[in-house]
Amino acid sequence: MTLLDGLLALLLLLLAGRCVTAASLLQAIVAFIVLGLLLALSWVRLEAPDLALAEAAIGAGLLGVLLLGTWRRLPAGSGEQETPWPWQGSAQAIAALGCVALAVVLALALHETTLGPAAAGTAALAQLEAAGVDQPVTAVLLNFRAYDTLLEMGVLLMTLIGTLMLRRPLQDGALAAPATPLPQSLARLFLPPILLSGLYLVWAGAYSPGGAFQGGAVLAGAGVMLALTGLLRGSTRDDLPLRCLLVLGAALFTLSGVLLIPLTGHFMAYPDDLVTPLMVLIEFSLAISIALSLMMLFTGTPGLCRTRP
Amino acid sequence: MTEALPVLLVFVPFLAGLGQFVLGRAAPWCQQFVSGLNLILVLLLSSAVVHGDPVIADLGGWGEPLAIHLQADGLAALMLLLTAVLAVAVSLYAIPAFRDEPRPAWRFWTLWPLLLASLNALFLSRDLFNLYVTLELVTLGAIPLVLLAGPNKTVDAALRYLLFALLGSLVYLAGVALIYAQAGTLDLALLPAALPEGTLSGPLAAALIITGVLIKGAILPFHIWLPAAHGNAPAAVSAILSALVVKAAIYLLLRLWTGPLEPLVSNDAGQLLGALGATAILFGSWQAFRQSRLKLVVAYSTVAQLGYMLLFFPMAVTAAWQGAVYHGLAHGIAKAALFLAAGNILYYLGQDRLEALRGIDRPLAVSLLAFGLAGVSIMGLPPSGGFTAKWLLLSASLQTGQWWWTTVLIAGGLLAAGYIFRVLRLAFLQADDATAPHHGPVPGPLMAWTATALALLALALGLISAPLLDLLGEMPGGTS
Amino acid sequence: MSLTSVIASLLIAIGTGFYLAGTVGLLRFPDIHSRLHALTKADNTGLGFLAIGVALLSGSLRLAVLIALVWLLALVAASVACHVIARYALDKRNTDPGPPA
Amino acid sequence: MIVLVLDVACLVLILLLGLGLIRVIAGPAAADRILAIQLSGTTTVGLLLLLAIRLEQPALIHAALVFVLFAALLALGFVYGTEHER
Amino acid sequence: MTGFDPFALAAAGLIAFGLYGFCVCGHPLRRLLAINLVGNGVFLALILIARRLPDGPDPVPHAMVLTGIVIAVSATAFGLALIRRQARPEDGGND
Repeated sequence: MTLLDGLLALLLLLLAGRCVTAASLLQAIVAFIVLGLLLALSWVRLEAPDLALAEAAIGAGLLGVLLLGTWRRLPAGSGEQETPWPWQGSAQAIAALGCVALAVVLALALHETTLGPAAAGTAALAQLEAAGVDQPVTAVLLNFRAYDTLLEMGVLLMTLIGTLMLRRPLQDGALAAPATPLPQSLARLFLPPILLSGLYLVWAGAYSPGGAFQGGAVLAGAGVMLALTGLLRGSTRDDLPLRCLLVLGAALFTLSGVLLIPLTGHFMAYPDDLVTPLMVLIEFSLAISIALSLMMLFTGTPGLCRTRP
Repeated sequence: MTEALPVLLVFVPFLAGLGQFVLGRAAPWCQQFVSGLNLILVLLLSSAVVHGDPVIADLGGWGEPLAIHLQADGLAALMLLLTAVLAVAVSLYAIPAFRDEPRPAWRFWTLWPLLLASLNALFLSRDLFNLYVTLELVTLGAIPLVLLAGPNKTVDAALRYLLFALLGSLVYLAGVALIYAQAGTLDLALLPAALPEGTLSGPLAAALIITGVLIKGAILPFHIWLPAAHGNAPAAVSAILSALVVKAAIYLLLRLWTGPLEPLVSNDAGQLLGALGATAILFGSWQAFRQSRLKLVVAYSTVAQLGYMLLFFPMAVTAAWQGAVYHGLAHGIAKAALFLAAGNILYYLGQDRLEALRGIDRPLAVSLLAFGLAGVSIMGLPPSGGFTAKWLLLSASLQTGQWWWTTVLIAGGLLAAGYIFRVLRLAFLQADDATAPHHGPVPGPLMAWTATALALLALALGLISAPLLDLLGEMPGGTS
Repeated sequence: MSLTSVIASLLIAIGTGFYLAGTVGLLRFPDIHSRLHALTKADNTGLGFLAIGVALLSGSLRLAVLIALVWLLALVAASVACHVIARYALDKRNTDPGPPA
Repeated sequence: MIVLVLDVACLVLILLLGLGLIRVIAGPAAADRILAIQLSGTTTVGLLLLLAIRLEQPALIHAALVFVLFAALLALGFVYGTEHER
Repeated sequence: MTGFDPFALAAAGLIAFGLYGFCVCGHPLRRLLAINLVGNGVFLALILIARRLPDGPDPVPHAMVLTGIVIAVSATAFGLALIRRQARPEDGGND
């Protein structure tokens, strides 16, 4: 298995180098996507299956789809390795030297820190009983350090608003529906199992790898599949229910944190007998908001509607 | 009771932003209420801080190595105060400024309370990773605000801003990872004791964190994203960006340098930062002098003025500490006034090329007054807040025997006088009738007087420095 | 070593062999459509054998069903993917750099 | 014994992943590269199934499911893009 | 510790390649990819750091990575929207 690790690390480095130096933009993007896959595998090897799930779904999957979609809309030939400026040769050499030096120091530092205290982590594992969920990562995300997760939902909302501001007017009829019916019918067929597995991942987050982010990403993937096959499309009309669902996770999270202060004395603390149902409720509402946000980051439109056949 | 204040400071504006998003149309009055409430909460918090120990809120009640804490000490209280005052002014200013554009207005009134919440969260945070999240919140709230001036015009600036901001925060995060690896905790209060000495990763982590923050704060080699972003955003947004958003990064540097990074950094690193600051002062001022657009003059002035705050690091005595923080306050208020005044001029002229300024002294007398008064503080003339700050820095440089910073301070002041007077001179020149262009409406009293009020406040800061410096207190961990 | 594990090992070995064939095909075949053909070998058959072997080793019905689901989904996904890629290649016949305008 | 088989199979698959990268790099057409992504995806799914048994982490089968879904999405995303914006 | 963890090398290499790419690449999409490389390197490093606890991996860095991934991806999606807009500014639609 050490050999496997070594090979994985080697491939990671190769792909990273390729991603930076590839001649065409598409090559760089493809190298990046495959890098994401390998990264997820490495994280499996490093005892982080939750994160492998997240990386596969969000980091390599959704981001890969977005990258490829962006590539398609760039003018032909953009992003080729540019003609160098006169001083670029030496500048590149200096940058390369600096980065090699940094890599050596970083590797040494990481090597040096392979043993050390982890007070916070130990405390997290010790207090897991009280957190309301069995999965340590979920406990940290939703309970011990819930504040970070809440602010992260703010980040998601603000990038979504920013993306929507960049929208161009929609042109009706510009939808390039797939020329063959196969993807559409298979997407219809496979929507229920994908939705189910997404919901299962959210639910499973309480006791096994999974959680709001992974499940939300799978749900978003289902939505992206519908959008890509033309079953669902963006619309210019943004409606109230959709906006409510987008802020549902953050709002519920904040409100439960604030409203329970009289019971617990601390913001974002949960009373013992309510903690498990609250965690599940918050996890599902977060997953809904995350799924919709990621999907709309993909479509770039303020609304969604079904395509009339 | 006071423990609830930090929590409320973050979540009142946060929930207001969410509510505004759900509402789906602009509701400026809600924001006036929120910024007013925010100011009241900050005043309550400051009075609690000035009378005793820092106010601490333990989120989730999980105790020390694990939970995230919010903490308000003197430094945080001062920055919160600055934010709250500017929030009131900018919120008022934005009512008329965004009145005619319903959809951008909705976005502004959604993003602005969220950004306010993010800034409050950043100033209150006592956790290294939480600081990373708040840093991201602040920039990702700021960039869409830049886009409000029209996506086609600002997309380049926003993209460059985003790329640098993302890189900066990831470099910072790399440092945080190394710190966690050594200390096993992210709590700023526990870190100094928990960090082992004599490791390789310690200084490396410090270097990464400082570099990341410098990128976010647009300090000299990384300043190239700032002028375009600040120069093209709507005036109200430019004021927020220059006065608060970049300052948040410098604030973080001050906080970390005197806190967890203190055992890791050497005096040489301080000198290096000071040199960067000095170069930023001279280069930024010189660039400001050479610009041909008013808002770019003001934006480059920000590049320069941020440099003064870096002069704390080589000296590291209480006078320098007070000077740097006070400079942050004075510059924040004066720069917001400058940007709002420049926004008024842009509103009237429809453009901000310097040649077009001729003859605007009559219709825009109040805004020009604001520009001039704020300029006094930027130049550092008495009795302004800028003067107090520079005086403190000056005495620190004499106290530590590092006289060379004195020359930088004086040269920076002279250059600032140069670019401020260049603008004012043009504005008071007679317009030749031939060039009289088409003018927009004269900005209303709300727009003109918020700018002037801020400028007057910037002047008054020189007179009311005693209670504020009292609130700030001594340099943490300092001996002198 | 039990009979199950021998069979499972054999199945896994066969599956890996199909993967090998698929990869070599992807590398050696001259044009995109024959490469697609090679790819489906790995996708459908290789993963299939591998899945059956792993399901035998898992020793639980729930996991076996889940593994079967993975394989079924992979079959469909691969056929959709290859279908659209083949059509794309037919339509565009484009060569590398530059996205379609 | 069975551990050895699994280990060898994992190693072979990762080597094949590496070999497949040649197609990622060499192209020549855009579709070839996407094809290489597909193959990497399928190989990764196989690897995950093997690792799920080898490391006794049944959760990895879920990860494999997610991989399958997103590998197909990548192909769709490449061919159709988000066409309806323009 | 006997030898170098290969993943430590990979994490350092990813960060360094990313920084190099950010320095030398001109196209914003390439810079965005380079930034994501740095991010992936940092996440890998965090996961390595999480392995030091004797009883199971440390959940705190894992939570940090999950938060970091979501932030990085949403910011990258926003960046991609900016790049698309920059590439075709003439389509109007100033809203």
